[in-house]
Amino acid sequence: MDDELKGAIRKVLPDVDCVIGWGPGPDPLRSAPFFMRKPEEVDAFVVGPLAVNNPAVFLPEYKGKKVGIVVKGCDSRSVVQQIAEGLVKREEVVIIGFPCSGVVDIQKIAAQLGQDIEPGMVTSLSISSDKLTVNVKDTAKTMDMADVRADKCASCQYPNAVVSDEFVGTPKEGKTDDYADLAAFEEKSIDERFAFWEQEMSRCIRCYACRNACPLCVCRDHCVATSREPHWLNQADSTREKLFFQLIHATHLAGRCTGCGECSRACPVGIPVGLFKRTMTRAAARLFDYQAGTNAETVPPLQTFATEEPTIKEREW
Amino acid sequence: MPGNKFLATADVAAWLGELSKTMRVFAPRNEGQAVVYREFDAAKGLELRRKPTESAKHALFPRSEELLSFSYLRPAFGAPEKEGETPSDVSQVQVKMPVEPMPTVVFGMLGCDAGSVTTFDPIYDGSKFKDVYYLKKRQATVFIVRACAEVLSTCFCNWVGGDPANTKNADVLATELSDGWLLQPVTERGEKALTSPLLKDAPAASEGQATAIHDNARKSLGDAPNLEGIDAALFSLFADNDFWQRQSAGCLACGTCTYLCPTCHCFSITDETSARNGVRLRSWDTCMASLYTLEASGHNPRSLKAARLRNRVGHKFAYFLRNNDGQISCCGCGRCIKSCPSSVDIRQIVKDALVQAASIAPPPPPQPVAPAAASPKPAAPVKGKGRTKEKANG
Amino acid sequence: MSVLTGKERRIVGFLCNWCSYGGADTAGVGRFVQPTDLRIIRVPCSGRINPLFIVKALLGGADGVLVSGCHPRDCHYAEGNFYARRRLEMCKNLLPLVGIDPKRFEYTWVSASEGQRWQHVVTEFTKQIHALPPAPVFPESPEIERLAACAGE
Amino acid sequence: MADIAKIPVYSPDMANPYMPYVATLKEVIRETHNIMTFRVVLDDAEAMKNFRHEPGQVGQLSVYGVGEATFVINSPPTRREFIQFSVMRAGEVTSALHKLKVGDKVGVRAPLGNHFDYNAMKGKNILFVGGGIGMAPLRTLLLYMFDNRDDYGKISLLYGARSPEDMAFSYEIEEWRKTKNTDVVLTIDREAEGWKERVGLIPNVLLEMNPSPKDTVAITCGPPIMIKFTLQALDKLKFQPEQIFTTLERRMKCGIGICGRCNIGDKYVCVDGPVFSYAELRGMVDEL
Amino acid sequence: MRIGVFICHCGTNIGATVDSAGVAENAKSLPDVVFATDSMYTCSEPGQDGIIRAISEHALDGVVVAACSPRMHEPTFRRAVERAGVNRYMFEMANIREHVSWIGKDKEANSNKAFELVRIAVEKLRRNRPLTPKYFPSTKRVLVIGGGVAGIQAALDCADAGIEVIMVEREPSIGGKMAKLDKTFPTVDCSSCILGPKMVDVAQHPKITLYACSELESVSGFVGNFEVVIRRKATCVDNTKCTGCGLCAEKCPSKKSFDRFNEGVGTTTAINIPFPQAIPKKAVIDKSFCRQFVKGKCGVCAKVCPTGAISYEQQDELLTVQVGAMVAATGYDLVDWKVYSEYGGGRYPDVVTSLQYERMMSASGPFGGHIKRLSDGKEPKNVVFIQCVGSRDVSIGRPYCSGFCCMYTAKQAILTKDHIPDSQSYVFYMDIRSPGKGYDEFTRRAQEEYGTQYIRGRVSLIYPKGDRYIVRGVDTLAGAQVEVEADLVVLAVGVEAAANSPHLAEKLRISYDKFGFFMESHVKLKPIETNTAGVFLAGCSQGPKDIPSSVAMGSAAAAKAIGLLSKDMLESDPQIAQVNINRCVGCGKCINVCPYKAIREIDFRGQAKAEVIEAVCQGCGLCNATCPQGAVQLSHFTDNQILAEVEALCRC
Repeated sequence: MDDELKGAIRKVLPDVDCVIGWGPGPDPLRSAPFFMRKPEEVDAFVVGPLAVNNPAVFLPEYKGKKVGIVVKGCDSRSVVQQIAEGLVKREEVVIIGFPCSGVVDIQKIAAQLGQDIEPGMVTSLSISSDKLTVNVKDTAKTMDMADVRADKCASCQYPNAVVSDEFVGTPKEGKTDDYADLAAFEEKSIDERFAFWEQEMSRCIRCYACRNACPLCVCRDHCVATSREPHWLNQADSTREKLFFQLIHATHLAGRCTGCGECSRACPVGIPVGLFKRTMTRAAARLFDYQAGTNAETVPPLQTFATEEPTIKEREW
Repeated sequence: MPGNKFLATADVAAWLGELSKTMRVFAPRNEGQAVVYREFDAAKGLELRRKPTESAKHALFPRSEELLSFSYLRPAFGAPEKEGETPSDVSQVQVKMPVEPMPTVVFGMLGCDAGSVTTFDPIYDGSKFKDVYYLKKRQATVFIVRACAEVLSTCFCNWVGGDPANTKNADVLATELSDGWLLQPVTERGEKALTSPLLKDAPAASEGQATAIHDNARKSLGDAPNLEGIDAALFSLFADNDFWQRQSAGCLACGTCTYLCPTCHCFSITDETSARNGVRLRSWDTCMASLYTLEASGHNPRSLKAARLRNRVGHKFAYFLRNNDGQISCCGCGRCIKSCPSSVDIRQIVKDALVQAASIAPPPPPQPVAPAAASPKPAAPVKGKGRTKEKANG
Repeated sequence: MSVLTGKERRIVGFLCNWCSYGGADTAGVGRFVQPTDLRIIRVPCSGRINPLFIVKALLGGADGVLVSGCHPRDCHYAEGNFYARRRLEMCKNLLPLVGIDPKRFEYTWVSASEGQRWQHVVTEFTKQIHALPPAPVFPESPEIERLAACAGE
Repeated sequence: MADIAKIPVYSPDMANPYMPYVATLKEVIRETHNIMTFRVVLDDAEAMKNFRHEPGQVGQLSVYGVGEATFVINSPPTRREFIQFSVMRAGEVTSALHKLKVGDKVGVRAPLGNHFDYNAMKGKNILFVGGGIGMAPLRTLLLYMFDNRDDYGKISLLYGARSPEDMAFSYEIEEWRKTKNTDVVLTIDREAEGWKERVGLIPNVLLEMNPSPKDTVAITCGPPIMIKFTLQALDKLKFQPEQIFTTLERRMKCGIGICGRCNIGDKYVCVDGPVFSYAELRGMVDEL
Repeated sequence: MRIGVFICHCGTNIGATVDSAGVAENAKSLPDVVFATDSMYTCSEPGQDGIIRAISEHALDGVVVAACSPRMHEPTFRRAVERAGVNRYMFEMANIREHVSWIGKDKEANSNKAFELVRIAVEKLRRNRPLTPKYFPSTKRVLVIGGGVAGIQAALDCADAGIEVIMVEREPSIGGKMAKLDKTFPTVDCSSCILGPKMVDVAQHPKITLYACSELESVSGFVGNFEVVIRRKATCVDNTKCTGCGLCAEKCPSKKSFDRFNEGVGTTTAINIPFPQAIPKKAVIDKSFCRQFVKGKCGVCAKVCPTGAISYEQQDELLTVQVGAMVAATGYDLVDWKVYSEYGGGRYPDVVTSLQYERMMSASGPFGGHIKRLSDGKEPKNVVFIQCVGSRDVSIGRPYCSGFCCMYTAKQAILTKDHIPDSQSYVFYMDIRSPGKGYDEFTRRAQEEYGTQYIRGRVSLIYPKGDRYIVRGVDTLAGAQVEVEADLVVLAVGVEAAANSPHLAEKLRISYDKFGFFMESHVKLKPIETNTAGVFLAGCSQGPKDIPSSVAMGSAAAAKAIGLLSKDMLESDPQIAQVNINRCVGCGKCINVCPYKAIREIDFRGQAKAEVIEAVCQGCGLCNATCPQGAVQLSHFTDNQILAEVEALCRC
């Protein structure tokens, strides 16, 4: 499939400023976003379980230019949502899709490696359809793909690009999303949840990688996180302010999040910030039967309304 | 060596517990999927093998701290006022300094983390201005550096004059041996810190064992490339927008690199108030954020992330050198690479810059010119391989 | 000078100017006795209410937040409360995740003529908040915490 | 070259350079619809007595509770009874300053930064090019030179603003014009009723004026975009980079070379500037 | 800032349960407060003077008054501070009466709460900015919705003042309920004789355009510049051609059509002119009875029409008009009395409504002024009137008094005697409410001169007995059950808001109560205004009222509209949204949600940005709550202001 995809990229290349995909990363376990301008650069294109990043995050930067983008199913939803919200123009993007079998979660690989081996010690790796083998120094360690695949992939409904101009490969069957992750979290009592976040957020360094990795954060340089007018947050290092930022992000993404999971992945200190958005996504699905990023013609549910809302069960007084 | 101590693995927690009775003890521990420096809590464990996700700089340079506090005083109500005069109840403000820092020990920080203080000192302990908040903490903090037995693929301290067993700025060097820790005092302050009865005199052979571990780590770092002329190269590429745009294409402009970086030392100052009271806070800031340079008028000298990445790399590998006798302000810990959500690799940028600069006709390097009035220091030429030197004058 | 210790809880109300604020006025005019805990912040429309105001209040130590607007279809601004309904409902879904009891936040519709309904809503909601323990407070940084000392003394 | 040791440096208490002097607002002058001039006096009488600054140096003014911002001290060094700042309303701090009343308290950290080397300019012709609030730092030097008029050659001033209403210090301009061997050219961006002076953007008017670079020092200050184009115009007029000086503004926080944000390449505006020769900035104009 | 705080006692209204002086003393601790005091009646002249004096003495630039509801006196105090040279938006009110002193007796808790309300007012005020209104031109045209007597009066008064009027009437003719009445109380003069000329005036007035058979489709815009879409329903008759000759109705073969005007008393033709004095006097086809539509063929009227005015293909027409103000005068409808099974629930032909009875008595009605029973055409001798059918009845959700039934029942009893001198009328009543000029005398006359028997009590059952009806009730004064044999029973059916009133209210963006009556701005002081500027109320749309009150209210609404439009320029409320162009990223979310289309996208140096159209923005703040980066801020209710209020409440 790699070669077919490379062919598709080369085909698209003459019409676009660049094609965004994945290329070699700084270590064997990671790829990096890759911006291909010349045909010879396409050789280094990487796809597969290491194609973790969501390239859609870069698209709005290229507004006014035509670009190509290689997308996993989840990435394509971000693109669709960007189009729906006018952040990206459909005619300015050439979408190359392929059937995705899931990507790895480096933290899960770390867990498999055990306490004494860090992912940074891995010298090389090989991947077969359901196994991943890493070499650390002179020893090899093989793990089941299922054990290291990102959580979002386990409930992936759209393994194929939702919209594409070029599609390479045979579409895959999607799974259903039963929000098992939320259900698991909700085993905790209200007080336990409070304590959980108090602990987790105390680690936050306010780097805003979660925000900047989000393909649907539109404000970018004008985020309220650091503004004084409006002054929602102070800059003191407190869990309250840090948690509040997560709630801002979740609120702003309510009904818009496409579930790419980049916020959680980007977090350098491993805070599961995706849970906030997942909660909003589930609510949007239940209340408004809305799934962001599946149809560029729809309006996000919080930017519209219905005069009757049968699914909203208001409190009786 | 006399003064070397041995701490049995089983006694580590007890010793830290003992220290924390009189001092603030920072030590790395696992939290979630990260390794972070926290105040020591025996119940929450220690992590002395994996590399800490964050640097230990917050021991000296907290994420936020109070610079001063103030209160607007209640006006004197009912004070008689003369006709036609400005009312006498004008605002009165009272300004206070914050509290003194606690004596602190950072246990188990990495060599690169300690090396980074070399970047902080000339800035915060400058010839003109002294940052008292930093200095007081600096004076009150003992660094116990843990030598690296393993290195990661993102480690490159040897490129920038660092070492897996770096002792620069360290007070004690700690090396994990098979059954415990060899603690080698580096400074007098370090020696004084090693007085607990839990610490035994180290067996003679331990020093050799430690050296072997150090050498092994050094070896696994591989060879460092020659970074000579990197500052000139970066200056010559200052206006090469295409170069910087390519380098920054994948950058998300978040603050992960700078906040995890042991040498990044920029901050913002903001006032927060409640009713009549307020504080002036200093908090970490990042040059990767657009807001960092955004002016009130809306003008932004570094509005593009390309310019901001240029500034980060430039600061570490060119600007700081010019003002600080060739000192590179990167300690090679590799955190910015390891934790970058977009896998931006500063090593690659530096290497590319050297190649790119060599490929274009070398422009006249910016000459030290007659400054308008007074440039505090003439730009110093880069010396050697950017290896760290003792601070020139202090 | 804080909320009366042991007697009151901190309850913040956001009321639209046209309906619910008027309803609360009508309740006053009718001398419909209510608990004293609630403090009302007047906004032009329930659509003006950013759900984050609610979150901010609840994270900051409010024990309860009550939002009230015009009845659906009666919005002075035609559509504001329709948007508000969706946003507030989403907000209600978010709170429990963070460890904030969703019972701490309610929204409802009270028209300017419904003084009695307002009395009922306030009384019920205040009861509901009193039935819960005081709200947990997410820690502020110590620097900011010091500011929280009561005004100016 | 100026003697480094003689540059006055802010030192209310060398123990803590972040701690401002508490000062009182003594006079407020409305210059234009968005520019106000503030005259402040340090509450510590001793500090006020000892306060000295050089033309071009800046200070950090703070409104406690809102924050600090940097402004040039634009009272001439010879005036010792107050410290003057002219402030254009743009952001949070400047808006808060504009709301202050006489008698209100502010924080002052001054003087900071370097200054114009007026000694090195002696005997030369001086060309000032000021745009909008950028006139404030130039004015300090201008007044200094007027006080020592015979030390300098011809003084030309090109001062531009958006409109006549935006022209600060308008009440002084006639005085300036009357000073011997001094040329004042005023310009506004667009035609306005009753305006009898030049109309046009500063760099264009500068080219029309066609000043000779011979024995001349050009000093410019204004909004970044104006500085950029003025530098280009001076280039065209064959001014050498060493003949051109500018004084820069930048988003600053600490003002003492620590917080990091005001750098242009390896130069920190707060400690290496705000006065720079074009020669020092060449190649980095992009970051102005 | 220099803030002054004034705590009102409002006599004992506040002072009895709030320690106003204590609150004032505490207020001195609040930031920027340099003056605080309490006063007995802050809104009174000395009270206002006190504020003005304090502003000058203490150089105040902001004022907080803690008193009654801002909905009551905010404008008063704003004017006061403005007189003292302070911008009127540098003023805040804390509502310590309606929201504090009147709803609790605990003085400690009240005083504490009052202080906190003052605290949030101060914190908000500290972030207020002076605002200045903008001025914009208005359309000098008034829309009157409803052509009953209230609407007619409003229209004529406006038109006489030289303002163009557009009148929209749902029915084929104006005249409303009054046109159906036989005589009016208490003078017993002929209803159509006094209303008719006014209807003609409407038709003939050069400034009035009348659209009958029309309804309001939608409203957009705002005070001074409403854009109204009117739906002109197809009547199948071209009004420009129809002369009202009535030939079509004469020839129409469908003679069993429901007669709406006559309240179903008798029948009419499928094409008809509702009544001889109808304005406009144009024929209308009732499609549900017209053979052309029911059976698909007929065409008689088209054939006989001398002017060829019949057009079966006619479609509804939408018409857009610009108006500056609107008067809602949509009147009332009768409560559905058929829910009362004890009155037969509609099964007994000789149990009729009061309005039907009007038509039965009317000389121009179907019986030509001879009262006869619907069942057998016999003249009734015993007539029983039952009052409060659907009024003052909590069990059917109509707890209010319909106001004028007592009077018309008396009138109908009198008229019955006039029509049928040997008849006997009985009135079952709960109370007799006759508080108008000459009203009580009138009800007495019904009893004393006309021998009407008033029985205080409710009727529990009506049942037929032979060709008569037994009306069983209680005489609560006598404490005995009574039964009256009746030939005819007339129900004084209560009134409710005209059908679809809530729907119209939604279009007009005004409030309505749970019975559908439109809400006035203030029960006592602003009975004509609504909460939507430029929309005024007249007649029964606001609540039950009799003819003189309706006429008075019509004139009042006209006065309000004339007053509004007499100014060349209208002042806009400056509490509108503003875009910080430096923060705006042009994502367009605000544009999506704005209910007024008051935000547009502009190009600013090559970037998309939002821009508020100031004259269109109504200040709801929806955009502000939508903008993720807070680039749009609603002046006077900015994020920072509300956040400061929240913080003030949480941090204390």
